[in-house]
Amino acid sequence: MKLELGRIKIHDVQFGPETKVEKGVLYVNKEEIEKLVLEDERLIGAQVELARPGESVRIAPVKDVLEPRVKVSGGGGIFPGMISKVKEVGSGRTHALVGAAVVTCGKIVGFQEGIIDMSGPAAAYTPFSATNNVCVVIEPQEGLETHDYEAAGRMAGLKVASYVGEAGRNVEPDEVVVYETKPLQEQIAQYPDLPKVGYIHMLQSQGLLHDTYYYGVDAKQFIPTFMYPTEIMDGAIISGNCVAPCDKVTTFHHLNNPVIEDLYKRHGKDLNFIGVILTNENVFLADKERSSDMVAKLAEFMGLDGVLITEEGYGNPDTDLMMNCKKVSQKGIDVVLITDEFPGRDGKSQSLADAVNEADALVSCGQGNLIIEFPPMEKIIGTLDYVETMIGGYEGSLRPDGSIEAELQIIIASTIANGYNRLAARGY
Amino acid sequence: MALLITNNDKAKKFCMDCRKEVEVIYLADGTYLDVLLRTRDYVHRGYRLLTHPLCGSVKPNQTPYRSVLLEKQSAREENFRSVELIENSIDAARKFMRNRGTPRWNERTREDFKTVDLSFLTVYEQRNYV
Amino acid sequence: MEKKRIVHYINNFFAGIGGEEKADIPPEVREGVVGPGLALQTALGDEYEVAATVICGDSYFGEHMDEATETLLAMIKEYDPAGFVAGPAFNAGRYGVACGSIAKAVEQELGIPVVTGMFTENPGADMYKKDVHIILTKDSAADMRKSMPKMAALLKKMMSGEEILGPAEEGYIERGIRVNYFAEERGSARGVEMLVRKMAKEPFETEYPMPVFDRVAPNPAVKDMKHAKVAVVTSGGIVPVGNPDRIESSSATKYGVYSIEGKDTMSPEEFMTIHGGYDRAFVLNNPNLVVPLDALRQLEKEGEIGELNNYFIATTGTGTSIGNAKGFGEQFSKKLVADGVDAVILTST
Amino acid sequence: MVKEIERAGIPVVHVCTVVPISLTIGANRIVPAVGIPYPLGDPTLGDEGSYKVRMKLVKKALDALQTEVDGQTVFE
Repeated sequence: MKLELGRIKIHDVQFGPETKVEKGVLYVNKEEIEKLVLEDERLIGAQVELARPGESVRIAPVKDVLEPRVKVSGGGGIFPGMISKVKEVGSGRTHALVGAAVVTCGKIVGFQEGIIDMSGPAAAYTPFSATNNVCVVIEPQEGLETHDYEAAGRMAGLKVASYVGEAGRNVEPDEVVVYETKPLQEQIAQYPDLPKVGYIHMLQSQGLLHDTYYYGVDAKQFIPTFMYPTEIMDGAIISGNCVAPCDKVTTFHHLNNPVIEDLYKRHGKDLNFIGVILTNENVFLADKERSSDMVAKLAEFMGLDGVLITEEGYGNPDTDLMMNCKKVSQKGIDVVLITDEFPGRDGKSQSLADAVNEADALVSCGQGNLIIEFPPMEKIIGTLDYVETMIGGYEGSLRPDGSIEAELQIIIASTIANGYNRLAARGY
Repeated sequence: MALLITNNDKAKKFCMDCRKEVEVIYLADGTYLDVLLRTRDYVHRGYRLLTHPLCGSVKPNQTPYRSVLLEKQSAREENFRSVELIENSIDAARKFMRNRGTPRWNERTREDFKTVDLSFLTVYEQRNYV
Repeated sequence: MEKKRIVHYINNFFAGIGGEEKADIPPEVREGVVGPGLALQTALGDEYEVAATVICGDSYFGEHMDEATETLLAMIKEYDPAGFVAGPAFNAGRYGVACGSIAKAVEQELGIPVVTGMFTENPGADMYKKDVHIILTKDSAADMRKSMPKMAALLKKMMSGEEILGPAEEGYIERGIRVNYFAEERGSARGVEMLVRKMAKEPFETEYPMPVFDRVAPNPAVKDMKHAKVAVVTSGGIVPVGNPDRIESSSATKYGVYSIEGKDTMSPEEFMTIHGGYDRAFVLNNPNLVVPLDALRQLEKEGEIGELNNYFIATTGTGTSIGNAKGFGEQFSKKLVADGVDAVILTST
Repeated sequence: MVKEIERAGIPVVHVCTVVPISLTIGANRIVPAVGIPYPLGDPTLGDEGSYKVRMKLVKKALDALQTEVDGQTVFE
């Protein structure tokens, strides 16, 4: 499977009468976006605002972040099973508006989501302080059931990202990157002397506000499966998870999975990237047992020499992470884990909720319990009403002047556990 | 037979109406930690965990609600893993509580927390757990 | 400019008072430097003054921890110091524990920077590394010349409010505190690099070492049971009727010590169970089911065991945290040792 | 508790109903008890029968204390 990803670099975003890309500037038609969102009768309010890197802007509470992309050729459409019809993606050509993002925000439930600051000390922790953001603030019908509201919010983000992505269809990209993974035997034959490497991608799938979808299927309903790495770049995986801001894998992060990108960078040089094993993070221990058995079986079947494993979340998923690590190691396969840490306020407690001896190679994406302070911002997109009830916030977090003191957890994707950021933790 | 330990009335109702037979211990005034501690009592009595005690990404000092499903087994059967999991979970929960206690939530938010907690259990009806 | 005052803690041995025979001397204070204090003064330089040295015998400190700490704190406070140094203790176990304990107390009570030094295998290192900075030393006093300047340098940095860097840079024993930093490369790139190394059998370093499970090696077997003193400890919640110590039925925060002197059996009129975790009817009827006094007394009479300890120790295991259980164990084990107990039967339900 | 007793230098045998728990908490000499709700004895066998069971377990515990072990050992 071969995908040409055309990267159209965006360095500014502006409102305009027509949604289009011109000389690296993304123009969006505010009214069209708002109309698009309000097609869903579960939502009664939609307001579009823009946020650019360096501005004194705070966005809260954030539900999801997406990169606008469009499928130019090769079959299927972006976000298959959600926006486009279910059809295999990952081949042909896709255009991405790199440097732009769609951010959905507004109240979903009273206790989650997080913050993006476009400037100041907190901006350094989130990748979305560096993107030109089209923010969609949504408002639900009174009394809308929680499941329905989550779904409406999720769909709004996907629709707007697809709509904005269309603007890149006929634009000549600044660069085209080609990614290719062949069917198993051919792929092994291509670099017979290099170690065969796979990526075990654990998807959050515990329940409401903790779900992820693969071609439209709730990840808790599938059993572990094989995926070509390029499928994810066309939106085969989307996020329905909006709890725990710091290590939330947004849809943006699925489209731009850093492990897949970095494995491709060394593909054919010091390793042979065979493909992705998708698995889930379940609540029932028997489901964990079954899924980790199947992960190890697939890894063995694919003849892998080494794997990277990433998780999403803390606590329950740590158990899946450790079970996957143990069982894959027992097949004689080398394992490296990537995760973030929660060692408590003083940094002295155990960082993970589970541990196995086989987990001897672990990359840290930083610890989320660190307290940070962020100054007031001139403009708020969304509302600060929920700061104190977000994960990482607490009573007294929001001060009268609009400044905030909270745990790092409150910032979107600050300790994201797939290695997207440079943040790490070490022992002192 | 499965045993549900919960302080969430929605989870209690789900298990009482469930097609499978579930015994319910409902701690009406219990905290998240109370549910974990009661769970540990039962694990020490030879029960085995069916669900992970820390499920959900809402941290133990955020949500007031917790539900854990267990199953009775003979005392000699291997429940090492359950012992380890519940101990680690209690340690982790206490770590977060030490940071900061659970906020006093309004009614609407408490309802949302209950709905999320319940959503972790609903697959129980659709699958076989042996 | 007035010099910044430092107080230094050393034991009887380093004070030149004497060895093991002087390990029981109570706390005392002397003006200025004593013994290794000279090396400390030299390393600190002219802007600092080792104003006083406090001294205590290692055994005395171990046996009167609270009292000794209080006395020493009062002595130290007199000098209104800007910083405090204990040791270094190298591989001396009791000295290491004393250094860690007093340094922790000084930091907590006086709120001033403290530094101590130890060999990594000193038991004091594990006990106090999370609380205070412990400079890593070699296992003998021959390392004094090298370790004292490191201790002085770290203390000076702390006093001037400079950022304290990692263990490798500063020379202290890793404290197990997780601190954030921005790495050169993103996590996924570091992960791929780590995997490539691991597969090639090249050295790599994990960024988060897994916790080590605490295990204690078994003690040698009892050689002569016929002359051994045997004690019973139980987590089964057996207490005198009425539960005089109010031990909790689960998640216990305390334990009780109860006499069985002159008794041949655990009578249900005298003892009961408060255990929260099991059906109590059988045990309420016959507490010997948890504390097997009747059988042990019989074996004592037959001479199978030398002596049955005249009390048993009880708490409830159900829901009791590992931390609490560890705390109890440490306390009552001291008592058991002091009372000459040779072997313990621990019963749990 | 068992580790702290051992650490204090006193050999200790853990008579317990749930062996995995004993293994988890780090006991070195482990004797499985009869079971919850009656660890040492079996009241269903009457007073005398129960006492015999208890005596047997206590003797097994004493034997365990007199046996050298080099790691966690369950005396079945």
